[in-house]
Amino acid sequence: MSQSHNRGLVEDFGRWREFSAGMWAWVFHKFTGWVLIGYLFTHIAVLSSALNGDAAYTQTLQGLEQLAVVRVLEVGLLAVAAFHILNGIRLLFIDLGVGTALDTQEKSFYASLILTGIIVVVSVPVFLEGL
Amino acid sequence: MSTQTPDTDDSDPQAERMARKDERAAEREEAASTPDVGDDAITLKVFRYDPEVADKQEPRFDTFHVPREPGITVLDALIYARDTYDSSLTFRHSCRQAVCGSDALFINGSQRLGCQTQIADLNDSETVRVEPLPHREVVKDLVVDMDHFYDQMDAVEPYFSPKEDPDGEQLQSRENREKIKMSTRCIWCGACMSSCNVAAGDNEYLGPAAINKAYRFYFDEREGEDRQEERLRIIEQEHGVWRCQTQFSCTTVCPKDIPLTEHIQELKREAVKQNLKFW
Amino acid sequence: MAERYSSFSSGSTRWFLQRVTAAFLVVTLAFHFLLLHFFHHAPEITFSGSHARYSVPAYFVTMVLFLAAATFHGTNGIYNALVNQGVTGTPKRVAKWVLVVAGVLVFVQGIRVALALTGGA
Amino acid sequence: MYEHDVIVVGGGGSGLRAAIGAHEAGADVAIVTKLHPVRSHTGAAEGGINAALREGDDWELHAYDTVKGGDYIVDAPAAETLAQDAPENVVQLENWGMPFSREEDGRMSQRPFGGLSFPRTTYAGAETGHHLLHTLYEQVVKRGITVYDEWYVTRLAVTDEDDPNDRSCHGVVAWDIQTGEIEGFRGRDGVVLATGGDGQVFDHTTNAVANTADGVAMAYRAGVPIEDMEFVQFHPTTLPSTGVLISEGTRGEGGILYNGEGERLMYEYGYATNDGELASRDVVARGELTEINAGRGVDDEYVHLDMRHLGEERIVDRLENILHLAEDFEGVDGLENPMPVKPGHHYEMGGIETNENGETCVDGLYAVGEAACVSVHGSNRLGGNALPELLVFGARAGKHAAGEDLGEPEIPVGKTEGDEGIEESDVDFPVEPGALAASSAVVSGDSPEGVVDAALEAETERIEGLLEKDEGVNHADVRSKIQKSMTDNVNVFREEGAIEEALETIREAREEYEDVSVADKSRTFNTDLQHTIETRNVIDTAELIAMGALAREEFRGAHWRKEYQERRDDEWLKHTMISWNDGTPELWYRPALLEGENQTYEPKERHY
Ligand SMILES: Cc1cc2nc3c(=O)[nH]c(=O)nc-3n(C[C@H](O)[C@H](O)[C@H](O)COP(=O)(O)OP(=O)(O)OC[C@H]3O[C@@H](n4cnc5c(N)ncnc54)[C@H](O)[C@@H]3O)c2cc1C
Ligand code: HEM
Ligand code: SF4
Ligand code: F3S
Ligand code: FES
Repeated sequence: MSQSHNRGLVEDFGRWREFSAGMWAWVFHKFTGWVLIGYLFTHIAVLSSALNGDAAYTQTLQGLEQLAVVRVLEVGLLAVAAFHILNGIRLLFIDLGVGTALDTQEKSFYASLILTGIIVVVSVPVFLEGL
Repeated sequence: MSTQTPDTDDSDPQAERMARKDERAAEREEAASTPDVGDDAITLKVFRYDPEVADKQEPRFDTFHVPREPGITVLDALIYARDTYDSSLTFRHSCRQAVCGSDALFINGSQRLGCQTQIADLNDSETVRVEPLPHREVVKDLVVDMDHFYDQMDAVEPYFSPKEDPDGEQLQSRENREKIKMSTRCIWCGACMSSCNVAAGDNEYLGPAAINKAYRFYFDEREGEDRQEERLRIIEQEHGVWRCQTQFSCTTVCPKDIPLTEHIQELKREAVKQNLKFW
Repeated sequence: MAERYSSFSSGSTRWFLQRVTAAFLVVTLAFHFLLLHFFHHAPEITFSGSHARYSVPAYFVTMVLFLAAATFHGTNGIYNALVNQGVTGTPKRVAKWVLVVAGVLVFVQGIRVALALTGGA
Repeated sequence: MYEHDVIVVGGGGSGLRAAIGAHEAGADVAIVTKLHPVRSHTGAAEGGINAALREGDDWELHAYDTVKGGDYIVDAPAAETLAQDAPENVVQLENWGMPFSREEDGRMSQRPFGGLSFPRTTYAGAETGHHLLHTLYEQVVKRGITVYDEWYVTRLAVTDEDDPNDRSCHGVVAWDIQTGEIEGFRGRDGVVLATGGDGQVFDHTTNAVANTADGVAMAYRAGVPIEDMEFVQFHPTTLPSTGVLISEGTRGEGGILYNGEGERLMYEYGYATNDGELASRDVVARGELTEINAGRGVDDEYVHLDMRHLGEERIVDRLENILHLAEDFEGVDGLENPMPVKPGHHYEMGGIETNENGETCVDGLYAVGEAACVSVHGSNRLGGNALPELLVFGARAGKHAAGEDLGEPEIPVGKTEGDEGIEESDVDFPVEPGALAASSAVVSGDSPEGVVDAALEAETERIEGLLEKDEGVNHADVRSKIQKSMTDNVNVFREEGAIEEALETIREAREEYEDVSVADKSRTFNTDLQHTIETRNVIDTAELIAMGALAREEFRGAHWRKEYQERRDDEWLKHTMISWNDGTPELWYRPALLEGENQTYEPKERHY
């Protein structure tokens, strides 16, 4: 079939509107996973200031915490982590064969979304405190 | 046998009924043909491509107007468009009853069988957008190359093969048949494969249909345990079950309602269980 | 297509470990967040505070395991994502070793940080 | 040119079984099929497979039911072979892993079916055909049999001796639908036609769009006699809007038919007194249509089939597929409401004349399945008898083609002047049937390869011709004209004038077809071209049916004639045969063989 036509990635457009819950869960889980591993690397890098002595460590951390962007990013990180955890738990159950029915898995995905939302909203004051 | 005679007197009830029927059909036809784009016509947007026809080499969408009949399916609409407007409109179809698996298409953004999809049931039943299955090469119009799908099916040794030839009728418990029942319903339509993003990315991934086929034999108690191990070996290869990310797209689109994700997950657990045993 | 594999390259081990680490991470990550954002507040973190915590052996061990689990889970997750995207052959081998090396580096660096936090002051 | 020992045309149940049979007998076999095998219409069969498997049943009862059901123009040797070989073939399927429904004790389930004296219909839910087709295809994959899928066979490579009995078949010409390439296929030991039914002759059918009787028409034009085509089965329970079948299993399990007035019609109006809904299909179909015609139908169109009283559990267990079909294709929930049903074209009892080994009169040419007529169904097929036919005669033909000795056949094939019982028909047709000008699809060649090459050349010319022609008639118009006329005139109830009208319409269609053109000029996946070629086959097949129907002046089985309200055994215990005869069809008769192994099947009145 040398003559056949490959639509490449274009064919995915127009599809996202029809994504099923499981698809969204997959997209979000992927995204959050990458953010988390990215953060892990950054985090260790930042903490490495400890190797330069205690003052450097304390300064670096507190200095960063002074910045509003960092605080906001931290809220984002919380959101990401919360979703990854909750959806991760959902996936673990699915791996165990619990809640694999189509409608159950949809509901559990929505539940993890909503819970993530609640956790984030509730935590915002804590994170932004003292700015 | 005389009871088999319908009223044989001069009036011909069959002819009369036929006449009434023709009248009704004519009325419907009339209603449909007055302004072609009548309020109630369905707008069908169809993907067109043909490597040999100059103005189709660059894919495009053609629009057809199809009269809305009660219960009209996407396949009916395509047939109407082909037979009325453009006989070169090309798509696979055969059984019209969701058993041959020929007409899995991408309809309004989702994989569906044309013959099983009533236009009235679509979210947007005014405009129906029909494309060939995504993530497959297009041969022409709505026809895609299915070879890769068939190759993946072949890869799981999709045939019953007990260690020894059975001697006469084998017994199978009702529970066991029930267990594999859903998995045996696959009609090889390819909708699941097309909907799975992992399969789209990883060409070697066996894909939900093939894994489901493996499931069908793995759990068939008639095959025997030795075979189970060999089957496990096939599906737990790197591009086997592990690639599944539980997207559930396959399960969502399967026209035969096969719980594909569940089947794949069950096999993952089987594989882990087996390997834990060896440790 | 159905390439035969030796049981060493079985995906089942990595798949299983991904789940095991995930289960472990649920606890540790939640603990980590609660401790350092809600119980102690992040802006108030100081070296001495960290030092105090790391001096508790159980905490130290937990954090090292947390790091190990997260590193494996994260790098393995990325590797899977790449394979799922159809990366094969040399790029795949390269990705694998880059991830292994990156993972080891992060882990070693993390241990050094932890040791610094434990000893130090 | 592709070469194999045995070429099987068609990947449905019969073709797959034939290929496996030939492979078992050691041949290098290839399947050439216009649909991928798993897309074949065998997959639509719902009800089950008849086989005398159990205590209390035996093959003789099965054979007897078959002959009686066929209203006595069944050839006894064929019916007996069917009944004898069916059990081992069904067990064979089971051994190949087919997921049959099971009894409590783990054995295969069987259920009652219309016209059977014992519940011997072995089934797998209400999707028996699907499982059968897939199981057979799995075995084909296992054996590594070559499959050329989406290759359309357009012609047989048959030699051109004057007497069809002297001709031989060396292969076929096929065209790769995906690329448009035309190729010759040589079958060194034989060609097996397994091309399935002819539903596209009618407009309301349970058959697939691909069921265009290609094999029948190709064999016909190559000189093979076509048998008993007027016997077309109309199934009593098809969904009114699409023709989708509601399996006889529904009635087998206890489903009841009601007319528009809520009466249990089969009893109320005496269409069948003993068996009610489970009377033979022709009886039930006529009963329904009589009700509808008498104004006692629903919406002048259909009657109701009710299974609600069976209870959800039993329905889901045994007829789940029916629930889906009624829901998807008619929007009716079978658990809540009765389902609308009406008679629709279902099955062609007739076909290419063969003997018990699947051989036709042309050397090396075999036919099996619905395309063939070994004559086990006579004038009316019993439900559940087609699937065992595919298996039994498919396997036999495959093995025979591969050179296995199956003994002397008892059924004669081909028209041999002066043979016992053969007689000419003297029926007058209103118009000349057959080709407009002398034509015949045979070729000469000095070697088998030469014959295939000559056929390839002739066919290439025909196809190029179709593609080159610029303006003309669209095949779809011709086809729908045939379908409408056949449905109006040669349906469940037939009368002389109407059949004649159909023949006239067919003649007109033939003339229009002369001017047919293919709008799509592309070589890639040209379904326009495919359907155009198929339409010619539909025309020939429609004519075969109408000719046989006009000539047969009696009421037998599925063939009802207004002018002749009874079975006329003294004159009509014979098979209708039509030979192409270079475009001027000849209609003749061959007596039915009622002499069985241990008994003679004496025609008795059929009542249910
Ligand atoms: C809805 C339905 C339900 C039924 N239920 C039952 C039942 O319960 N029990 C029972 O016994 N019978 C049943 N039957 C009848 C039985 O299923 C069919 O008679 C039988 O399956 C026909 O099989 P086949 O192999 O002859 O043809 P098919 O399965 O139709 O196969 C024909 C094959 O030939 C190929 N072909 C055709 N033309 C060409 C060409 N020109 N070139 C190349 N290839 C070609 C096609 O691709 C296809 O693969 C049912 C039939 C229908 C329609
Ligand atoms: C806290 C509890 C966590 C749980 C329950 C969890 C669960 C999971 C699970 C089950 C997967 C596998 C998804 C699949 O293969 O289908 C996964 C993937 C992943 N996880 Fe986690 N995880 C957790 C924490 C983390 C952390 C801390 C990181 C970062 C270091 C991380 C990074 C990733 C990455 C990168 C992936 C791969 C994503 C992809 O497929 O692209 N996870 N997680
Ligand atoms: S599993 Fe479902 S979607 Fe996939 S091929 Fe089979 S029937 Fe189609
Ligand atoms: S869509 Fe793909 S990721 Fe798994 S659940 Fe289905 S195979
Ligand atoms: S036409 Fe056969 S599945 Fe739709």
